Amino acid sequence: MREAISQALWEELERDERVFILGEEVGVWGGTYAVTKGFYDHFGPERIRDTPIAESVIVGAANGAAMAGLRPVAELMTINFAFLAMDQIVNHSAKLRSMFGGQFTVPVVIRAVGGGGRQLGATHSQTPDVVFAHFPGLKVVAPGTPSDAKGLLKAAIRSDDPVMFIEHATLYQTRGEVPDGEVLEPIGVSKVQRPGRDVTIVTYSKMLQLSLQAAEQLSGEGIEPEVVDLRTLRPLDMEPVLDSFRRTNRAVIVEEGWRSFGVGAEVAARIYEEAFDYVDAPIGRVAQKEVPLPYNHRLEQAALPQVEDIVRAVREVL
Amino acid sequence: MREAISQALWEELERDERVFILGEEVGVWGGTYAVTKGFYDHFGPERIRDTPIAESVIVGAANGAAMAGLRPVAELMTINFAFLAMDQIVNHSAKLRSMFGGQFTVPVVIRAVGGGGRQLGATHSQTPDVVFAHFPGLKVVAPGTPSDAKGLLKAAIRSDDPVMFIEHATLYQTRGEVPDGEVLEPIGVSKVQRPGRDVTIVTYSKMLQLSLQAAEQLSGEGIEPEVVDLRTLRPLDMEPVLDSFRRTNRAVIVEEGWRSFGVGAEVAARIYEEAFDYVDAPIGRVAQKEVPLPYNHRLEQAALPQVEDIVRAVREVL
Amino acid sequence: MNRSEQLRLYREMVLVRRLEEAAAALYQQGKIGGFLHLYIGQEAVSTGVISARKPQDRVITAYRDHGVAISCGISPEAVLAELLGKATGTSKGKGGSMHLADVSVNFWGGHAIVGAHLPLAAGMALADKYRGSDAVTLCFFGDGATNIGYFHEALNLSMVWRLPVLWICENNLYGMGTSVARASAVPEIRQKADGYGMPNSRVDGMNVLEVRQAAEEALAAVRASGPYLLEITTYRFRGHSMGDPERYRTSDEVQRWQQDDPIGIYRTWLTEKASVSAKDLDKLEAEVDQAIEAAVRFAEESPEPALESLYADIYAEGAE
Amino acid sequence: MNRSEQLRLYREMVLVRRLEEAAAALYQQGKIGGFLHLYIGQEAVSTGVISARKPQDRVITAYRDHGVAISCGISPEAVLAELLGKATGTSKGKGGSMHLADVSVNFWGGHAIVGAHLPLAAGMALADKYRGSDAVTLCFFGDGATNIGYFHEALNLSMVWRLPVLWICENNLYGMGTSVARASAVPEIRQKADGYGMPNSRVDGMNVLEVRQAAEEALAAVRASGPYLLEITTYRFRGHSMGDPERYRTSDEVQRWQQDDPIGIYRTWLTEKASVSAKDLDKLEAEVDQAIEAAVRFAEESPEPALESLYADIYAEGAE
Ligand SMILES: Cc1ncc(C[n+]2csc(CCOP(=O)(O)OP(=O)(O)O)c2C)c(N)n1
Ligand SMILES: Cc1ncc(C[n+]2csc(CCOP(=O)(O)OP(=O)(O)O)c2C)c(N)n1
Ligand SMILES: [Mg+2]
Ligand SMILES: [Mg+2]
Repeated sequence: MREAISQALWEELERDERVFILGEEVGVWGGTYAVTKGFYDHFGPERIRDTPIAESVIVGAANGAAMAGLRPVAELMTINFAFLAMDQIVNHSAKLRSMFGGQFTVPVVIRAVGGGGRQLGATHSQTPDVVFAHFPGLKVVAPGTPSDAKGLLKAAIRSDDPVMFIEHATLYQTRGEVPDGEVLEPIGVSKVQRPGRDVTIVTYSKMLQLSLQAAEQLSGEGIEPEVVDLRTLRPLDMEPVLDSFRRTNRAVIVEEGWRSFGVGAEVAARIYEEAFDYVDAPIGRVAQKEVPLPYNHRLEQAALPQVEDIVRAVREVL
Repeated sequence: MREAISQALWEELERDERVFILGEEVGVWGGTYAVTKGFYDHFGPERIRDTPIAESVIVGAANGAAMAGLRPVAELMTINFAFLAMDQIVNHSAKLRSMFGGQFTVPVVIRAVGGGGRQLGATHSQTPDVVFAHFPGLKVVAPGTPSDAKGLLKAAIRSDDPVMFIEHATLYQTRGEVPDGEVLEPIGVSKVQRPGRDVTIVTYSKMLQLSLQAAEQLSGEGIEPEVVDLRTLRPLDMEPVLDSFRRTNRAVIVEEGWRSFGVGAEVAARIYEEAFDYVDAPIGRVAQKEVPLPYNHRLEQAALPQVEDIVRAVREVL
Repeated sequence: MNRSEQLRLYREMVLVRRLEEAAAALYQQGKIGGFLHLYIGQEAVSTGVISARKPQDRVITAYRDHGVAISCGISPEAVLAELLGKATGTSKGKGGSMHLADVSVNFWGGHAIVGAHLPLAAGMALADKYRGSDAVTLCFFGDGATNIGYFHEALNLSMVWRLPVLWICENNLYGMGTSVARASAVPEIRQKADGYGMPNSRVDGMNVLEVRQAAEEALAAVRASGPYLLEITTYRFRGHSMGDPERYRTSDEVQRWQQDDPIGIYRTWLTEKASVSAKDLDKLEAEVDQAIEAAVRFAEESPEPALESLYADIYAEGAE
Repeated sequence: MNRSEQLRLYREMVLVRRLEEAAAALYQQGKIGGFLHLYIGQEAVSTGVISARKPQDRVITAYRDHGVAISCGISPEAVLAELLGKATGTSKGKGGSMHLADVSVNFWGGHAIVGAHLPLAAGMALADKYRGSDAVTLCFFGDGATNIGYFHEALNLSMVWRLPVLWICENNLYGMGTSVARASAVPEIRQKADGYGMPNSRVDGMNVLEVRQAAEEALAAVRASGPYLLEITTYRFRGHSMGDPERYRTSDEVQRWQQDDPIGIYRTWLTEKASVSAKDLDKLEAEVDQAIEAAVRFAEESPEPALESLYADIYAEGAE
């Protein structure tokens, strides 16, 4: 997935002069996750801008540059640091347009790497995607496959709206078909990543991969889950979820973040609201245990959703 | 409610030398909402500390003072500014204890005034309570009556855990019985504020008042809603909600914040999970329209939940 | 400065004063909601500084934005209509007093979160530099805003990247009820520039001519070599916003400052040093009174935004 | 400084060096997860500064915290056990390398969010002042941390409230791959103190004796009159963390600095100026090697935290 994201950035930088990247270590270092490796030498310091460690001016300057007609891609080294830029993201990126009656356009992309599982401790391992999805005015994208990552990032850069683009650190190694060149995926469209008939697994980002593994395992037992990937959390496209659910009448929602007030709650509530008569069993939720993630490997893994948790949850709703 | 909160603060300051208040305009000005009027003259500048406009050091210094054994009450002039202190709240107040294996105790109270309806514009009118409730390590309290405000604030100040205490700006005028002196309400306990039998209305904070009005109106038509006040969003006490729901089999959840990924989604999901066999109709959600709140009065009111919306939602689930 | 320009500045200051007085009256009548922060006493700042900008120079400020809006060339009609939340307001009634803006005159808002617009200014300046334009971004903020992290991050970045920003601190001695002495480690805001090795100066904000000249010099410095911090000392004659108990200052202090009324000072200069007749100035003031009356009428008679506009202008593409 | 204290400082620096080498090896063996930031090259800073503190003085730092932890008196056993995520670690295996702490020796952590612990330091100092104690809070942070808003808000507040904090910047020339010149508006961090009117000084962090003396003077200044910014120039001989490609600096540069090895410099001083025999120092180093070996064994043999501890220590009262 790393290459897919690099390609998307590279191609958009080549395509549109107004596109530039700013963030910590995006230039000389080549990106903490090597996503922008080689960019600095090719595009130069004006377009690949290393910044001081100052998240609120990184996002704030990106907002300002976007208002003035550029198309900044601001990189937050991890989504955990987005909390230092929270006011710029939720009070400015999200509101500058409507608050001034539509005078301002803020085509900013905020790339943020999130997720747990690397023993980075409680402040560096969060998956708080839902928090950003709560704010109207933002678009929140979180791809689960390399080709979606490429297509959605290119779409995000071309979008005239502010997009929070959430990547998962442990997905960079993920391999997958990526069509070269012009790959564009629409923002705000969920997608069936695995057809099935017995149960609908709704998920996104890293958990898509675990859900697909769980589906394979279940398929061995003759259970065929359909896996729907949300891909975008705001706007949330429920149609493919509902279509699937009306056929399976059972669902499990899988997210990496904490369960309470998480993504699964909204998805479940909407399924009940919009497909009440199709519900055959309580909808299951698989999510992170409600604890700040510990450093210790065993404890951290015990807190994170595992394939077995998904398998078990599916069995429970059947 | 203003007096109830003032009393709670005053009494705790008198009771415990370690308690002090810091924030913008809490001293000489007497509190932007006059909550700490007269405190500065009585308790002096050491205990009623006016700060520069710098939310992250207000909460951060409060965290540090709490670690060192004091019991700070940090006031954020409005909850909208909590986004400038977000890292201190969710990465520090919430995590300092567990991340260091329980060595630190962080008895901080963060008072924040929230809510819309006063034509303050999109950045100054938010009700983002759910965002804070998502983080384990925090306790999030949001009272809806004066006596609860007093009892819960006193409990929050005495609690050894970090408490985000959310007040609603348009509730300060609310009148209500407040027992003098030692009023203590337990954090993490929901409460039936109006007994009923036909439908369960689950709500909290300002929306409790509107829900009670809606209930009165419905009662006139022979419909008797039971109104359950969550009072605390984390930890979320579902028992009184479930007890009520098992009797009424119908529920409407009312919150002031945005609907998507809001409080109502979690409450609805838990009711379905824990009382599935008692569900007679889809659970209703009443919430804010998904727009940054506009300044214009009519538009703002159109976006905020109204008594009629609650009445309509109740009729729909019956 | 020629005679007509001299008179234009005077007219502008009087226009802002009358506009604010009209706004205060409309607020008392309950026609304006939310917060209302008046610019009375600070008129020489926006008038003097902005008279020195070129058309391509961007302007951005905080929520105390009526004077800056007028100085940028927004009509009193559009300002008052926004204050009344009307569809004809600068922001279609969605922003209110704190969120005036008009891109067509290069005024990028009114922003209500203290300090948050400083990074926006840095970003706009970056865009101009990126495109090779010689435009400068003029960023106004208060003394209270210099203690928040945004100030530090934005000023530091502006130096590291040599961004064409003129940082303008309107030091009116208080952030709400907190005096500079109680909130800032240094008594003069300009001293903070030393921490960034940034050129700076301090000027009397009650004298529009001195303000204008200081702004001209500062703008030249920015165009030549990058960011500059201009501290302008001034005073707000009214409370922080409507309904300020003003426990933090004495009426004596306020009265002493009112003797330095920027309009009075400039009027004296015009009559004594520029041989403008008092009669001409009175006539001009009478015209301004009429203009404001007309603007109030326009605002009051303007339509409310349609209910459907609730969902308008949130996203550029698609909606939810 | 008497002989035994002179040797104690030497032993401490060597202990930190060996500890870090052991940690690097354990990381290579895959026994340490997450990020590992080594202190090698900076030993004279924590050793010199903390040797000047009184027991009641609090210490807090960022994630590059092993040296500071050892200097505060935490055992290598407890440090290495934490790095291995064991129940016997300083933080019961919940914090890891970046989150060492031990309240019993007044060490308040290891904090991984750049700049976030500066407000915590201000708050702890406030608590001491509030109680009338004469304790000082020593707050260590990197050069890169001085460009973030936290630094500004915390230093300003510390001056306004005259808090007993010694702000200590470990300027190792880089924040990850970004040099001070590319991230900071001023070349010397101490210059930032001017923006707060804060007394300050700059000292060579490769010379433990100079560091110790500068710290003694700075601590006296804080106890006498409030906050002080001490800049200590140093250099990390290893990458920012394990697996740093180090594209941002040349090996020449690293080698030049390694000639200023703080341990080597001090060893020379001890043998040439303090007539300590090389034999004694070698003996002492051998003891340290054994101490570290024992500590590694302890850490490796220590038990993992029990799975039930997952829900422990999140709240002081009740759980969810
Ligand atoms: C981040 C933030 N904190 C607090 C407030 C509340 N507030 C609005 S104006 C103000 C005072 C600002 O003072 P100053 O910067 O000097 O501007 P002035 O009002 O004097 O023009 C405060 C504290 C806010 N709007 N934003
Ligand atoms: C708010 C925040 N932004 C970014 C990071 C990622 N990060 C970790 S260390 C570091 C560099 C800090 O440099 P410096 O303060 O000089 O300390 P040093 O590593 O040199 O000791 C960065 C950018 C972080 N941990 N927190
Ligand atoms: Mg001011
Ligand atoms: Mg450094």
